[in-house]
Amino acid sequence: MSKLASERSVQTDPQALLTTMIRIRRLEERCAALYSAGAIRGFLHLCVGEEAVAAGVLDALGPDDAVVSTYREHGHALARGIPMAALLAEMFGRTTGCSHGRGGSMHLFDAARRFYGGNAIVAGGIPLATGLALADRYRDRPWVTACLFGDGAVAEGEFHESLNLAALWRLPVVFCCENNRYAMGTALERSHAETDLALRAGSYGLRAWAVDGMDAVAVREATALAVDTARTGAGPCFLELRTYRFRAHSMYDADRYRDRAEIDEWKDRDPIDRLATLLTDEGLLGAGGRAALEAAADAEIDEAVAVAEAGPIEPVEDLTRHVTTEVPA
Amino acid sequence: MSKLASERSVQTDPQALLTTMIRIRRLEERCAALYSAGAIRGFLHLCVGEEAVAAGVLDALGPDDAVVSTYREHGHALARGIPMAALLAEMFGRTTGCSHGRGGSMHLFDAARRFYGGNAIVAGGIPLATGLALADRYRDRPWVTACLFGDGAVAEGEFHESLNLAALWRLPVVFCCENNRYAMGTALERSHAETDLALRAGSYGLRAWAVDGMDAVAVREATALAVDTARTGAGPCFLELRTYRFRAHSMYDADRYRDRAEIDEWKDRDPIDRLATLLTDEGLLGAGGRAALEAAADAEIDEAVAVAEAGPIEPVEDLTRHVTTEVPA
Amino acid sequence: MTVTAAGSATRTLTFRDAFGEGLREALAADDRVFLMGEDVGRYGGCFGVSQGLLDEFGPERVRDTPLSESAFVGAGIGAALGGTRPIVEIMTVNFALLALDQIVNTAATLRHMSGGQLNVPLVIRIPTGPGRQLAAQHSHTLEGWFAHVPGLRVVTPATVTDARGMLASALADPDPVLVFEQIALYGASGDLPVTAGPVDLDRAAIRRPGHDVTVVGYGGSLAPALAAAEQLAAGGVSAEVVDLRTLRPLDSATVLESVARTHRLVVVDNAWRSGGPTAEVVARVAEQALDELDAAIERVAAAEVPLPYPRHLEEAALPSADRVVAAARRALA
Amino acid sequence: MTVTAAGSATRTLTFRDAFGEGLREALAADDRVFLMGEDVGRYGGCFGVSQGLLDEFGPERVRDTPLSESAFVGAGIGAALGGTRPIVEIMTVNFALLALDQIVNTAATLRHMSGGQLNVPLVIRIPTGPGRQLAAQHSHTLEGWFAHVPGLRVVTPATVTDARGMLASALADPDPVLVFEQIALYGASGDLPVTAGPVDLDRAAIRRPGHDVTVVGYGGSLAPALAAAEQLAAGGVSAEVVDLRTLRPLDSATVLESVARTHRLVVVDNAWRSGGPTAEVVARVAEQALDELDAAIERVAAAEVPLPYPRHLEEAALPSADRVVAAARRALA
Ligand SMILES: Cc1ncc(C[n+]2csc(CCOP(=O)(O)OP(=O)(O)O)c2C)c(N)n1
Ligand SMILES: Cc1ncc(C[n+]2csc(CCOP(=O)(O)OP(=O)(O)O)c2C)c(N)n1
Ligand SMILES: [Mg+2]
Ligand SMILES: [Mg+2]
Repeated sequence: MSKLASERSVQTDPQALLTTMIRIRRLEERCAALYSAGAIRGFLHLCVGEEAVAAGVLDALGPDDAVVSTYREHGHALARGIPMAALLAEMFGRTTGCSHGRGGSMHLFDAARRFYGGNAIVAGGIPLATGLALADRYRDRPWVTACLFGDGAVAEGEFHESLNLAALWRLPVVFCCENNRYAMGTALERSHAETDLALRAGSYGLRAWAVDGMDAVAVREATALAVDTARTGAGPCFLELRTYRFRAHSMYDADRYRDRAEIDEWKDRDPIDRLATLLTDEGLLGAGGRAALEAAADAEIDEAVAVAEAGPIEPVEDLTRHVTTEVPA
Repeated sequence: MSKLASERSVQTDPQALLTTMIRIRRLEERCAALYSAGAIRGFLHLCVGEEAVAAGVLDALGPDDAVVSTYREHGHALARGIPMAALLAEMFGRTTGCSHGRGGSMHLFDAARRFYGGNAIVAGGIPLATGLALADRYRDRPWVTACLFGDGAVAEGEFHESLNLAALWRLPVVFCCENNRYAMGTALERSHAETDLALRAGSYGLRAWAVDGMDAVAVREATALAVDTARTGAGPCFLELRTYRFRAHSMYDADRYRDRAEIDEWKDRDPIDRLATLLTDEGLLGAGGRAALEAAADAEIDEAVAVAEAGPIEPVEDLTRHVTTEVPA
Repeated sequence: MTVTAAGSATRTLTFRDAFGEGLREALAADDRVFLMGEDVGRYGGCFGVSQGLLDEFGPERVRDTPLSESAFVGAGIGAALGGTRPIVEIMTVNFALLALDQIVNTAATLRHMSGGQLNVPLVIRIPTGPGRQLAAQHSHTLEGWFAHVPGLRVVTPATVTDARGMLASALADPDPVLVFEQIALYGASGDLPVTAGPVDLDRAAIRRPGHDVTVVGYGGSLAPALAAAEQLAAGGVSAEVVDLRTLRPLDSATVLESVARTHRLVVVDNAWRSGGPTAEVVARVAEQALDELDAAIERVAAAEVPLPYPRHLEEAALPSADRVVAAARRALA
Repeated sequence: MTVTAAGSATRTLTFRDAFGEGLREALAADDRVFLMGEDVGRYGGCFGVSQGLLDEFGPERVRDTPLSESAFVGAGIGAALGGTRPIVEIMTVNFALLALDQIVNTAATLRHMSGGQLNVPLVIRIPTGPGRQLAAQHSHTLEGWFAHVPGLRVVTPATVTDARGMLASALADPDPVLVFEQIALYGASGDLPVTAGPVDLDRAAIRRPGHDVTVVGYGGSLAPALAAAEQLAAGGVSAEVVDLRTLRPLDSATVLESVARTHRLVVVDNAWRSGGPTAEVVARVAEQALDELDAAIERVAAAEVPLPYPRHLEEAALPSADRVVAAARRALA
């Protein structure tokens, strides 16, 4: 549970977390509109409701730390500092996109920011993150890799193999399970015999605990602790971040498998409302403060959309580029 | 630990277990000789030292229960009741072999005895066993599937996926992990971050416990309990059967990765010596009793070798048979 | 329902509904049959194919699985051995890579390894194919890999009649059958004769007779082949279009007979050009009918690039009617 | 060391030692290089290739992994992204099926999906092939599957010089390279020029010049091709033997040039006949050099059966020099 401002660790800046969450929320809502308008195509997975995870986890990382994510990664990418225009240009398929337009919504990359995607294979990024951490360990670099994935991914064999490997070799990875209780239309308890995922992960002999994933401050602080643990060589950690997605799995999903009441219950715990209220109560957010942040986000988005739309598409002649490295002759 | 005769459950017949173990041991030793003589080819994995597992697990099953095994399955196959001649003929590549000579040592099958192989992919049989149990559950049959695999298999993704599935659906499988502390040359603690495999398995929400795998009676009784549990609908169980292989991984292995002292220590716990001593102490095995059993096994093997050697090889014209079902015209 | 000029009654339905009806019929006909896979139940199937089946047949017969492709495919194999008739859905071929070990090392080999004692009457449905801007990890066409493996049957319905009928035929097969469903076709419609039933899984089909050039397609490449034939006809060229239907066992006889009539061959494939399943078609013709050919064989296949996200690049990477027409014209030049 | 008539110094060594020396040299040359896989360390490698390396380079650089093909291959990809140069060994190709998702959906696509920002300098060594009576699950030849995938390079050393030199060349490649090592060749020996170094990974090689018929092999099928050429020579037929060496990118130009000289083509393949990598070779010739052919193309490949255990059946299932000779004679008839 979130602490009062006075008790929070010095590095945690709740205003910054709120700003990030609002930017994510507004961007996601705009993406939905752009998808309906046909400007974004393919699959589009939004993280509305889960912003505290993106804001909290990413804020706890340093610039040299690495991030591995999934197809539901807009929030992670934005919180990592990738400019909105580069994200939107990617979703529009422009060469100015953060993946040169080749990847689309599910494949956001930014090598300079050590943001390693954007993986559309459930659990597919977990071995990759383990390997990035292995390289850091091998090269004796004090860096940590944060690996984000969903509750559904925990059922995959790659999860199991990777956690064992990371724990066995004491690699500096923080496994961040964004448990939104559903894998597409399949509820947690219809996917997992043991639904306490932290307990499961703990059986690999690593530190694992559950966190309120609707509380950005709590996520931030738990991640900071996990990152510290991993960075100091004490091995990987696993965080079960308990959250919920307010929208459907993808824009393609009619969302027939959840109760309205369940959704409403979770919406009452909206991470943005919650942190805004807390900050207001503590006198750290004035009247109109939230509206101002939202307006700023909207302005940023408007401009980013315009910039992204102006980006060029790649000429068809370049179709087979980016397959293997072009070695200069 | 093994109990005194008076305390053992009524079904357990220690003399029968001893007989089975001796038959397995002698057969395995003969296989080694036949391999050196070139009569058996391909890979040959022997279970010398692990006979208590084969004898104990298989003895606890009924005739309608199913068995799924690995490439180290001679003992399981023999304990299941497949005649020695059919096993040897298979290793000689004769059509009278239990797999028509197509499979060899790693692929012993017997459909009538519900012995489903003989799988040379580590962990590859675990999903299969889960499915056999699913069929029994689906068809409302009171049958159980015993799935045998090694400690190395526990690191594979298929282990994890299958245990979760079996536990989630409460399928009647008994997962029997034959923990001989090595996966080829890799010791348990260099494969697994958490070496308490029963603890690991327990995290799937199924009953799991460790058993002294050098004690045939203990294995038999633990398996009986697990089979009962599974049969009555209480879901799968996991047994970690702690044992050791006295010989190399395969006939191809120079066995350079283990200490002589470690091997000797385990040999002191030889499951056959141990049960024979216990039975002698209890007055259930007379002087010369063990030698008689060994002689009987040797006689059985001699005859089986002769029968197997007389079996025909398959004509080359039949090369592409057994690929798809031959539908009578 | 409509009655055509020839008097045969047909009705129009989508591929989605055709596959769905096939499933419903299979579940109704045999209580050993059950369906399992990710989101086949409550969600109604990732692409809506199994919508309604959970309500109709209950959770024992329409089973949602965890995200565990290897385990549930392997469980399907075991359940088939155990006397049931499972239909396993792998959500898309892209995820089938996670289950390949079970398919290749277990399903395809059990009969042989056991010397003919066992058989695996398992049907695996695998939605497949590109065309929806799903980019590099979600657009594979890998049917050819499975077609390489003895012990498997690989079918690729490309008409509504096959979509409706192939499942029943697949279930009647005592050995494992993989049914590849084109994702891009689910929403398309076609005419189904009201008398349609199970279909022959052993033979390719001539979808359009012709005499100047043979155009071979299957699954997702049949549509551009047929569209090209239409365009060619407008230009006075008569193209014969062969739908392979089953990639393993491959009915090359039908292709060879067609080439013996037309002496020209164009093959069309959504798979990457090098090593795609149509390489095998070309190879068989080169082995068995070289003398029949009056022109170099033409292949129209996917470009050698993981599929890119933007529509214009995805389209450029894939076979189109125009590219097939151009290839046919080269063969006829 | 011996000095041949021509004066060039060579030494004789086994493929096992050639691969092992390549590893030792790679580890010594660049401290970013490490080796990981099942039993590569303490055990010395399943086939003894990495014997001694653990002692020499220590457990950080020679890493035994748990039985987790998907995770450690994926970890290799991640480690390559992280600035190291991992050499991952998958014990045999039969188990590579468990890692295919990582290889196809991650290693092969990362560069493309990231729009060229990332590259994956990963080398994967995969022992492969039949011939040791290891039966249906342990005798696969699946190089062709990997050769189908854009973004991967697939090399198949079939001579001691390539076995010795290909690893260095593979490590110099900025993209993922799969090195397929023939298990059946490990114990065989060959001559290595003492001056041998890294080898060209872009070109096929003519292993024996000739003018009557072109015989194409690679990896495990080069030996029967060469043996057949020897037999044919005794009968007055001059066969040119081409070793493909690299299956992707495939150097079909060398094959086409040879066919332009000989006008006859026999391809030899340990893979199952339908859809094996030589189907692609045949297809390219049929597309690009039909006019050069004076006879039907012949394929000598594995029978369409999971490999059987008994020696006589395994032998019957695989290409042999005799079968290649017979095919060449048919082409020349
Ligand atoms: C290996 C694999 N199987 C299936 C899919 C299809 N799929 C995409 S997302 C998804 C649900 C994943 O759920 P979870 O891991 O909880 O993540 P969430 O979508 O809830 O963020 C599924 C089944 C996939 N992409 N990859
Ligand atoms: C998936 C897979 N990877 C690797 C191998 C090679 N291999 C065969 S047995 C073995 C060791 C397995 O150890 P364990 O599961 O403990 O069984 P044990 O041999 O000790 O009985 C290995 C690595 C294999 N057969 N399958
Ligand atoms: Mg989820
Ligand atoms: Mg073991």
